[in-house]
Amino acid sequence: MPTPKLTLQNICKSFPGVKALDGVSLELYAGQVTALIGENGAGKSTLVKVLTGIYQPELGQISIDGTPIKLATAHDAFGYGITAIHQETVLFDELSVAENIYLGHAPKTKWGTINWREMRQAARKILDEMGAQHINQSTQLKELGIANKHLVAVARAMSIDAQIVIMDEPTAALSHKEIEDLFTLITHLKSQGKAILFISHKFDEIYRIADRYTVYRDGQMVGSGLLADTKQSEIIQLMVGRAVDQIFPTRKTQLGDTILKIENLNHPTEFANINFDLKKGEILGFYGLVGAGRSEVMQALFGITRTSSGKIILNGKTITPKSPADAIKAGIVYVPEERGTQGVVTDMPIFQNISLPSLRKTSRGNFIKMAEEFKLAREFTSRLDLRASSLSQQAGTLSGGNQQKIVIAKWLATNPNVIILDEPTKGIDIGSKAAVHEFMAELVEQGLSVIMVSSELPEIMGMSDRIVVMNEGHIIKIIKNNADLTPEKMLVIASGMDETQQAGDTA
Amino acid sequence: MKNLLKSREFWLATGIIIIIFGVTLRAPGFARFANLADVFNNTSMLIILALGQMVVILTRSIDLSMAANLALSGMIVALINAAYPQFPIPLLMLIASLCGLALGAFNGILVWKLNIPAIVVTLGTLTIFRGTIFLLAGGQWVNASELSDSFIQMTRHNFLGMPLLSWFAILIAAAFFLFMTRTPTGRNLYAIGVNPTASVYAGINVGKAKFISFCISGLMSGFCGFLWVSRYVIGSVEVANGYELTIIAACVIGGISIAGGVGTVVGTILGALFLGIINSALPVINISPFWQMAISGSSIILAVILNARSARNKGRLILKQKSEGKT
Amino acid sequence: MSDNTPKRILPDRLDTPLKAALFSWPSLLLAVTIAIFIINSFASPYFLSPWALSDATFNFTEKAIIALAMALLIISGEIDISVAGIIAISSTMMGVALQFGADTPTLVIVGMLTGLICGAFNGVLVTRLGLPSIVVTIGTMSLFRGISFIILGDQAYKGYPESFAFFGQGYVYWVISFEFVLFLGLALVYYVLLHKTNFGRYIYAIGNNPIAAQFSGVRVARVKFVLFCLTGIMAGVAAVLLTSRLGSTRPSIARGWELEVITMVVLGGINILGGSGTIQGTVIAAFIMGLVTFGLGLLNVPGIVMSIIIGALLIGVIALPTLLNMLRDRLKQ
Amino acid sequence: MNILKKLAAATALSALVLGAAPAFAETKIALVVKALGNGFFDAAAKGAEDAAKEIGDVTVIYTGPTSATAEGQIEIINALIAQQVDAIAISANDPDALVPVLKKAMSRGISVISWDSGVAAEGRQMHLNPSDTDLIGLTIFKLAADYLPDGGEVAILSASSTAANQNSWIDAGKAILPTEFPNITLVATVYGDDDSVKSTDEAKGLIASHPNLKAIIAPTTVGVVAAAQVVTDMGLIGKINVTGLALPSEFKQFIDNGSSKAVALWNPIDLGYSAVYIAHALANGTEAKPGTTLSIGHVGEITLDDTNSAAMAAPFTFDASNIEEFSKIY
Repeated sequence: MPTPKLTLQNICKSFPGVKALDGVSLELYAGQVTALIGENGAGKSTLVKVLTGIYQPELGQISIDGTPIKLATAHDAFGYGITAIHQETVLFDELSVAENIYLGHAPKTKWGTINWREMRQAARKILDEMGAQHINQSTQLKELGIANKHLVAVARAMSIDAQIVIMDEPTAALSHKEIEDLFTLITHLKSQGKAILFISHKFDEIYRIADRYTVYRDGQMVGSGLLADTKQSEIIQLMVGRAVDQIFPTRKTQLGDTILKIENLNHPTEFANINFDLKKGEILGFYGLVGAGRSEVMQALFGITRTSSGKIILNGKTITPKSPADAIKAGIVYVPEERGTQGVVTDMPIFQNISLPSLRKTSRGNFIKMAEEFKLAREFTSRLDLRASSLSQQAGTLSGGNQQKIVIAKWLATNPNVIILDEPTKGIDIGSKAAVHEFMAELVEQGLSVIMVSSELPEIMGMSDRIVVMNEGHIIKIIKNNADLTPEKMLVIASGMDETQQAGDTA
Repeated sequence: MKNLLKSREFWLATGIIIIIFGVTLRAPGFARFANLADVFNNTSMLIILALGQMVVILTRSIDLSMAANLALSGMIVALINAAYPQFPIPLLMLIASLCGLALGAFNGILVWKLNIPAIVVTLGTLTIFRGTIFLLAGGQWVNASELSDSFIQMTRHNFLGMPLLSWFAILIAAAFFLFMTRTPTGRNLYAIGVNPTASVYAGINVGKAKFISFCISGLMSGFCGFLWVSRYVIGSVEVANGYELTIIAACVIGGISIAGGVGTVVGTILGALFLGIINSALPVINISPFWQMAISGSSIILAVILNARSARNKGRLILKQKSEGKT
Repeated sequence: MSDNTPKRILPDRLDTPLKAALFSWPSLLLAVTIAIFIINSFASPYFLSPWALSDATFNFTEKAIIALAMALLIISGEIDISVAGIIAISSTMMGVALQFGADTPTLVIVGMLTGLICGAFNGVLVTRLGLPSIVVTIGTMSLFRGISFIILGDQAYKGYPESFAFFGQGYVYWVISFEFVLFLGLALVYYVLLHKTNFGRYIYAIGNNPIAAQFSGVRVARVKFVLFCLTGIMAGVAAVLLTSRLGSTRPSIARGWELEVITMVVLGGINILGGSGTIQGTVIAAFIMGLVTFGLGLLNVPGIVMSIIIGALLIGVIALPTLLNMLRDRLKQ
Repeated sequence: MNILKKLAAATALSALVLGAAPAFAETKIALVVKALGNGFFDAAAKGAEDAAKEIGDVTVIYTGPTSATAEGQIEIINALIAQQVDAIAISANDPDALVPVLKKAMSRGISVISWDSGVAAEGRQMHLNPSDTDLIGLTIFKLAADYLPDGGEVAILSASSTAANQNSWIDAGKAILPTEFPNITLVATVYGDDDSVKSTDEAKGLIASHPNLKAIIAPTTVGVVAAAQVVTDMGLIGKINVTGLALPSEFKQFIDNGSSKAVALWNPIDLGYSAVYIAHALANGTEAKPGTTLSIGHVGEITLDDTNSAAMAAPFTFDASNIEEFSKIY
């Protein structure tokens, strides 16, 4: 057994009210890919921040080649050859590609100034080696698409000759073709003897590219080993702490009349020819890759994005929501993907968050009646089983799951017809996740209609009555969810009918 | 070529040339080199100050205390000069610069260590600096007869056909150009303005970079304090009163985005020159100077509108990506 | 899961409202005000005279009236640097109206209407074109005052009707001036608007998180537009009062007031980044600035020296919570 | 009402306890100037102190805003009213804007005079002109004309556009221009707001826009220095003559270097001295009405005209022959 390149032992890191990492360890080996697996909130991103010197752990030891090191700043991590490629690219839009690659360690002239010519040449060389001939080193980063930005991030990792490369969900926003390119690149990095930490939700990818795995759950390490020796079901068992098939609630589906009909909706740059309908009591799943245009369609329904043509027919009446306020009035509400920035107002108390869209109802003649607000908040927080110390607690001090409950409570209080949930369980813990799913089931049983956007295949397949698959701004197919539908089929459809791609083995 | 046509600097420069051309049609003397050199000389201090402000705005802060800092640093050297006329002038220049640097560092520390918004810090220090001048000088002005001749001549010496003041501006502009494009620190300042989060990941200390930017704006204010006293031959509480907003205006016209991260040294210089030329062109073409304020106000609004148009968020461009993929 | 666990009912609050009020920003400011009041009455024998106190109010009421609207604007995350420019143009328009023989009510309407139009102009630029308000209003600041200069040049408008003088010079009862009563009345209106109405709640929501507010159905652009208009109208009101008090109009009127108004608002505990603050705080801050200025004025200390105190107060009160936190952390370790 | 009465009582009490109340007979005279720090007004303050010493039992409060604005002066006057000064002598930044507050002062029993730069008649009891307005108007143009035998273009760089004294001198000068100096053309009047920078920029503007300019007349001590400095810097000594009203101590170097042939001024020390004398007389019961003659110590006496104004001596001219001597005095 080789000695690990990087070892983490007994790392602890806590935030007010949360123990994000509770004595976890991790080993990375040169020339191998280790997959870090865990649900959202398991502590993966905290670990990445510890490794990159953004967070300092309270306890524990980090060593490289057996020598203990300290990562006090991001610069230190840089110095030890640790680099991270993040899921949301953290790069600089206004700077050139070459500069993004070399910021902080640019080649210098003898005067100590930046040698632009050498920097551009070096960037060119790295990009060429990576097979990214199509990226011009002098263009501004903002001109590039998401996949190309990822390549720039990888180039940055290569440029510092990092021995330890962390990839935090690098494939989340990529197409299958682009993922293939990335895998080729990872293989290339492996052959150079780099130790790679690969964080992903997608088991097919993990089994294709990784050699080892480490599983975290609720801030603790619950298992690790060689992937070749372990079945996927065992890993999932470790990850969620129970058998998978229990996650989704069973419900009786009783579809009513069509409540919402979308006809030929178009947007100049984001989506085209969108047609679908939604029935009373239905959960309609929207599946596709990140950047497929799902959120954009939803935001058009919610009045945020203006469409160029098309019809939105709600209860038989054509509506043209010009703002969220219009949409809410019509009875369409939206639980956004970005909870922290779009969902809750973090510095306002819980009850004010819940009453915000319903203020007209809780006030008299525009004058606030706080007793009514509290009454409304009490009713809906108890329905959703919100965990907080009081209704006056700031929304931002709650966990992701509880914040999500606030957002849902806020919308239920408006008594909507259609509720759109955009990645409703992204970044929340298992318990809240199940509660959200259960609550969705409850809602449709009461006759509400739900549109659920999700990138998680199990969630889509476990919850939806029908599934709309989107790719590159178009609806590819609308599928009825029944026993015949397998994850493999779904993946093939979502990849844009690219039959040559084989999905990995699934449980 | 396409890039050139897209750049703000190109359009701003074109605008300036058109104005010069237009004014020259009515007043032929305007485009003479001597006159243009004079306009440049008049704008020198605004250029230096705007460059200092640019660095601060790039890091998503703002420095309202520059003019007050300038006045205080200027008063200190004016008082020294009045009391000790033999005191070497280069040393005075250094003292003014260091004084400005110290005041800027004070702003920077408050922003960095106490995390107070820059606008609040500098709003506070702006009044503190002004008040301190009054206390220091006991309410008196330092006027022409009290200042030594060598001090007054410092900005006026002619060197290769231009006053030293112009040369200072040129040298400082060149230094800024090198600093912002060629040094790691300069690039870091851009980076933290573009994306503070990403900067932390890239190992840049955001608070410290802001501190540095305030030190730079302070240094420029202090140096201009020296120049101001020498040029206008006066030290008083009222020196450069209200000038802080003119400095910011020059930056904005020059295409510096108040949201940080966007803007260039050349743009800033052009922004300052634009104001300088408007300033000197109006009396020449017999437009009442009373128009000047409204014109510069309109230019600011116009500049912001144009900058905002070019920087508009374009969304994900999902459909376009597809068409790109096919070709 | 929710079937077998009992549903919990959350308490409304943990703290009593009284306890919260006692440790709030306005309470701290109020303590400062009382301290300044006591110091002043010891420092100068003239301070505690009713007429002196009445005169003192004239120094800050006009600025404070603008500060009320500015407070709302800043809570919503925007700012208006052009208020002093609006005063100049409003006053000038009143002067123009006077040349056409306008009577007192018309003058007041012209002043306020000009303010409204200027505010709406700012509002359109910020909300329709999506421009940063700090830069836009630096531009309109010059534009508005510039128009005054174009119209008036080196001239002045004077000869306002006798009845017009009441607004800036009249007394409602004994030493209680009209300006002061108007300020207190407007303060009450703004208090109710910000703290007791849906509109006020929207302002806080927008200031804390404009996107989440918009996603919650708040018409963000409309609210902000209204706030710019309100600020414009208040600047117009201030222009009426100031013009009446000066009895004449010059284009240089109220120069430099914008920073004083903003200082008042920030000192009042309103977060310059938006989202928090109260009208009570702003009102008390206005009194603090008025009292410090007047108290030192009685000792014939020039205004510029007082600004040191105001500046230090401004930084000090903002830094205080951070400093206390740092101290607490150090003590913990 | 009740509370206010208590407050009033407290006032009296605190006054007694602190013993800060002024001695009964003392007359408090406030000398309010356009802006603090200005050499001209500092000299006037010196004269005021001299007068106070001579009269005895007089305290002079020398005060003013830091920037020359009417609003700044109003705040100061409010504070002076509260201090119950006996008289206010003001050199006003704006003839109209100060009227209401000065009226208030008079209604509270404070004597108000204006000096140097006046306020409108209803805002003061009398105005002390440093010199005869027509005479100053004549002098400033004559200073320019004397050195322009062949005539030519001249321009005026004034203080603020709202300064009453400068405006009246310029108007007086313009009125006599066609008859007295027919070959002199006044091409422009610009305003430097008594701000060095603005004055400098305006002077440059004048020179740039009027290539044939022969003289700049600056009837303000701030503007004249700025203009002379500009002429010196641009190497136009001998081509453009700067003249106007200047303080000898501040202006000496420009007479010496030739950028100015001659300037004029009255004695600011005497002006401050006289203002205090008159204010004291009015505060102690003398009524100011047309025809009243007031004694002003060693300066002599003045008689009020129809507008309740009085003028002091004719302006005195400084040139190369005497500037050395006077620059040591003021």
